[in-house]
Amino acid sequence: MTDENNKIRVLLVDDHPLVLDGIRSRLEDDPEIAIVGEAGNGEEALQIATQRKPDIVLMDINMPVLNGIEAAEKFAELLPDIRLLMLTMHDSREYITKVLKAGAKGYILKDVSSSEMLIAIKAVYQGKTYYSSGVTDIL
Amino acid sequence: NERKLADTKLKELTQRIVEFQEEERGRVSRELHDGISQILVSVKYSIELAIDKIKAGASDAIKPMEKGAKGLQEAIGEVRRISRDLRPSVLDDIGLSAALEAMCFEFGERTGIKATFQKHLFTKQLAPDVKTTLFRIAQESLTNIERHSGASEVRLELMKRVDGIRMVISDDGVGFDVLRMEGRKNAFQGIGLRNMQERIEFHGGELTVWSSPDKGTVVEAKLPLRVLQDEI
Amino acid sequence: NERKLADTKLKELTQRIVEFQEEERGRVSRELHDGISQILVSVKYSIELAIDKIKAGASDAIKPMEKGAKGLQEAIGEVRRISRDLRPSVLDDIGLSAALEAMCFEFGERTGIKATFQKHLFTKQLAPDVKTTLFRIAQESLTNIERHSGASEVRLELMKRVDGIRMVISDDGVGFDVLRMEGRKNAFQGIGLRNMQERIEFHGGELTVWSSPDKGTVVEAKLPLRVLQDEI
Ligand SMILES: Nc1ncnc2c1ncn2[C@@H]1O[C@H](COP(=O)(O)OP(=O)(O)OP(=O)(O)O)[C@@H](O)[C@H]1O
Ligand SMILES: Nc1ncnc2c1ncn2[C@@H]1O[C@H](COP(=O)(O)OP(=O)(O)OP(=O)(O)O)[C@@H](O)[C@H]1O
Ligand SMILES: [K+]
Ligand SMILES: [Mg+2]
Ligand SMILES: [Mg+2]
Ligand SMILES: [Mg+2]
Repeated sequence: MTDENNKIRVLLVDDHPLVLDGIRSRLEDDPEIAIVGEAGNGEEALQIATQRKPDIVLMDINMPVLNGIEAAEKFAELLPDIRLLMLTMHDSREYITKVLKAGAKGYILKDVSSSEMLIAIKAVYQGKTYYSSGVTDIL
Repeated sequence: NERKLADTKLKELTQRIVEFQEEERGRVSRELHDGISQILVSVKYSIELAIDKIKAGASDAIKPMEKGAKGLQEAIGEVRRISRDLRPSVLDDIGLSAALEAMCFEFGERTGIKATFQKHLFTKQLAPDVKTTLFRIAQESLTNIERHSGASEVRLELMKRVDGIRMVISDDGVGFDVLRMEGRKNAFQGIGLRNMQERIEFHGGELTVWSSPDKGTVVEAKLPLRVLQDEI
Repeated sequence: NERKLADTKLKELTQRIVEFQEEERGRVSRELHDGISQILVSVKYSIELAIDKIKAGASDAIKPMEKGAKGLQEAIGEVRRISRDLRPSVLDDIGLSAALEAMCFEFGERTGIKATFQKHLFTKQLAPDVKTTLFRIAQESLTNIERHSGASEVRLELMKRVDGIRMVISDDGVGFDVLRMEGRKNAFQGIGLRNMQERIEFHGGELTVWSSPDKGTVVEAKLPLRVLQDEI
C-alpha cells in the first residue's frame, strides 16, 4: 500500500452511521483516497480536522450539535485551507447558494453514483469547484 | 363576560391545535428526511457496491447485499410505524373496534399496564369522522394514563345503548382533581382533555371525566344515536 | 346574538381545522403505506432474489439488483417530496425568505404563472412560529391564486417597516367580492382565508384582503414589530 501522505486525505462527516458506513465502503478501495477520520457532526469535524489535517472534508448538512452550514462557516474561519465538499439530500437552490457562500467548494447529492462521488472528490482536491448532475440543473 | 371568556378559551384551543399540527408536520418531515431517506441512501450504496463487485468478478458481493436487505427491512418497519402513528389503516380497513383492540394490545405490550377492550356495538355503522374522533379520544386517554396515572389496569369499553353510543376508558391510577383542573387558566397546560371535549361536541356528544386524587379516572364519551349511519 | 354567531363560526373553524388535519394525516399515512412501503417491499424482493441467484452461482444477479436500485431511487424521490410538502426544511435551516423564494420559484415552474419575490427584511430575527404562520399564509394565497384567480402574474413581498412587518401577495386575476364573502355563512365554504386571519391574529397581527371582481386580489398580513426576536 502507498503511503497515506501521497493520497487524497478525506474526512467523512455524517450523523447517520449507515450512511457513513456506505460512503466509507464506496471510497476505501480507491487507490488515490485515504480516509483519515469520521465525524458525526460539525463540531467533531472541526476537532478531528484540526488534528488530522485532511485535504477534503466530505460533509452532510443536517446534523445535530453543529450542522453542515454552520460548520462550513467555521471551517472558512478556522481552517481555510481545507476544502469542503457538501454531501446532502437537499436539492434546492437555497441550500446550494448558502453553503457555497459559506465557502464550500463543491456540492453533491447523496444519491449520486459512486463514480461521480469519486470524480467530485478528485476535482475539489485539484482546486476546482464541483456540482453534481442534479445540482447543475437547479443552478 | 362569561361568553367572552369562553371565546378566548376557544381561540386559545384553536391556536394550540394549529401549533400541534405544525409540530407534527415538522416531526414527521424530519423523520422522513433524517431517518428514512438516509437509510435508503445507505441501502443504495450497498446495492451499487455489490453490483460493482459482481462486475469485477469479486466473490464477496453477498455481504453488502445482505447489509442492504437489512437496512431495507429497517426502513420498511419505520415507514410503517410513521404511517400507523399518523392514522392506523385498521381504522379504515377493518373498523373502530379492531383498531381499539389493536391499540389496547400494543399499549399493554409497551407499558406493561394491563389493558382490556370490550365492545357491545357494531361499529361498521359509525360515520368515518365519528370513528376518527372516538379513536383519537381513546388514544389521548391512553397517553394520559401512561403519562399521569401510574395505573396498573385499564378498561376500554365501547357500547351502544338506547340513549346513544358510549365509550368509557377507566383506570385504577392516582386520579386528579377535575374541578381544580377546570378552574385553571394557564395557557401552557395540556390541550388533551379540552381538545377531546371539543371534538366530541362537534358531533353533538358530550365528554365527562370523573376523577379525584387516589380514586382513579373515568373518561366517558357519549354520542347521540343519530351519528350512526343507515346501513346500505 | 352577534357574539353567539361569532362563537358558532369560531367553533366551526376549529372543527374544520381538525377535520383538515385528520385528512392530511390520512393522506400522508396512505402515501407512506400504499406508496413508499410497497416500493420498498418490491426492492427487498429484488435483492433477495439476487442473493439467491448469487448463492446458486447463477450469472444473472445483476438484473434484479439494478431493478432494485432503480426502485430505491424512486422511493428516495417520493420520500423527499412528502417530507418537503409537510414542512420544507429550508424554512428551518435557512430562513423564511429562502423558503418563500423557493416556493415562488416552484409555483412559477408548476403553474406557468409568473411569480416574483421581493424582500426588504432580515428574516433571521423572526420567531419560529411567526415564520411558520407567514409561510402558511403565503402558501394558502398561492393555492388560492392557482385555484381561483386565473392570474398571469403574482408578486410576493416581505418587508420591515417602522410600524411592523408586512407580507403582501398580489395577483392580477379575476378577483372576487370580499364583502359578499364575509356575509356568507355556508359551512362548506373554504376555510383558507378565515384560518389565515385567525393565525395572524394569534400573533397580534391583522390580515386584510382587497379584491373586487376583475380587479385582482391583494392579501396583506401585518404583524407588530414585537414579533421580532432580540438578536443575541
Ligand atoms: N388518567 C389520568 N390519571 C391521572 N391524571 C390525569 C389523567 N388524565 C389526565 N390527568 C391530569 O389532567 C391533566 C390534563 O390532561 P390533558 O390531557 O388535558 O393535558 P396533558 O396530558 O397534561 O398535556 P397534553 O395532552 O396536551 O399533552 C394532566 O396534566 C394530568 O394532571
Ligand atoms: N386570489 C384570488 N382570486 C380570486 N378569488 C379568490 C382569491 N382568493 C380567494 N378567492 C375567493 O375567495 C374564496 C374563499 O377563499 P378561501 O381560501 O377561504 O377558501 P377556498 O380556497 O375556496 O377553500 P379552502 O382554502 O378551504 O380549500 C374562494 O373560494 C374564492 O372564491
Ligand atoms: K442532509
Ligand atoms: Mg444528516
Ligand atoms: Mg394529555
Ligand atoms: Mg383557499
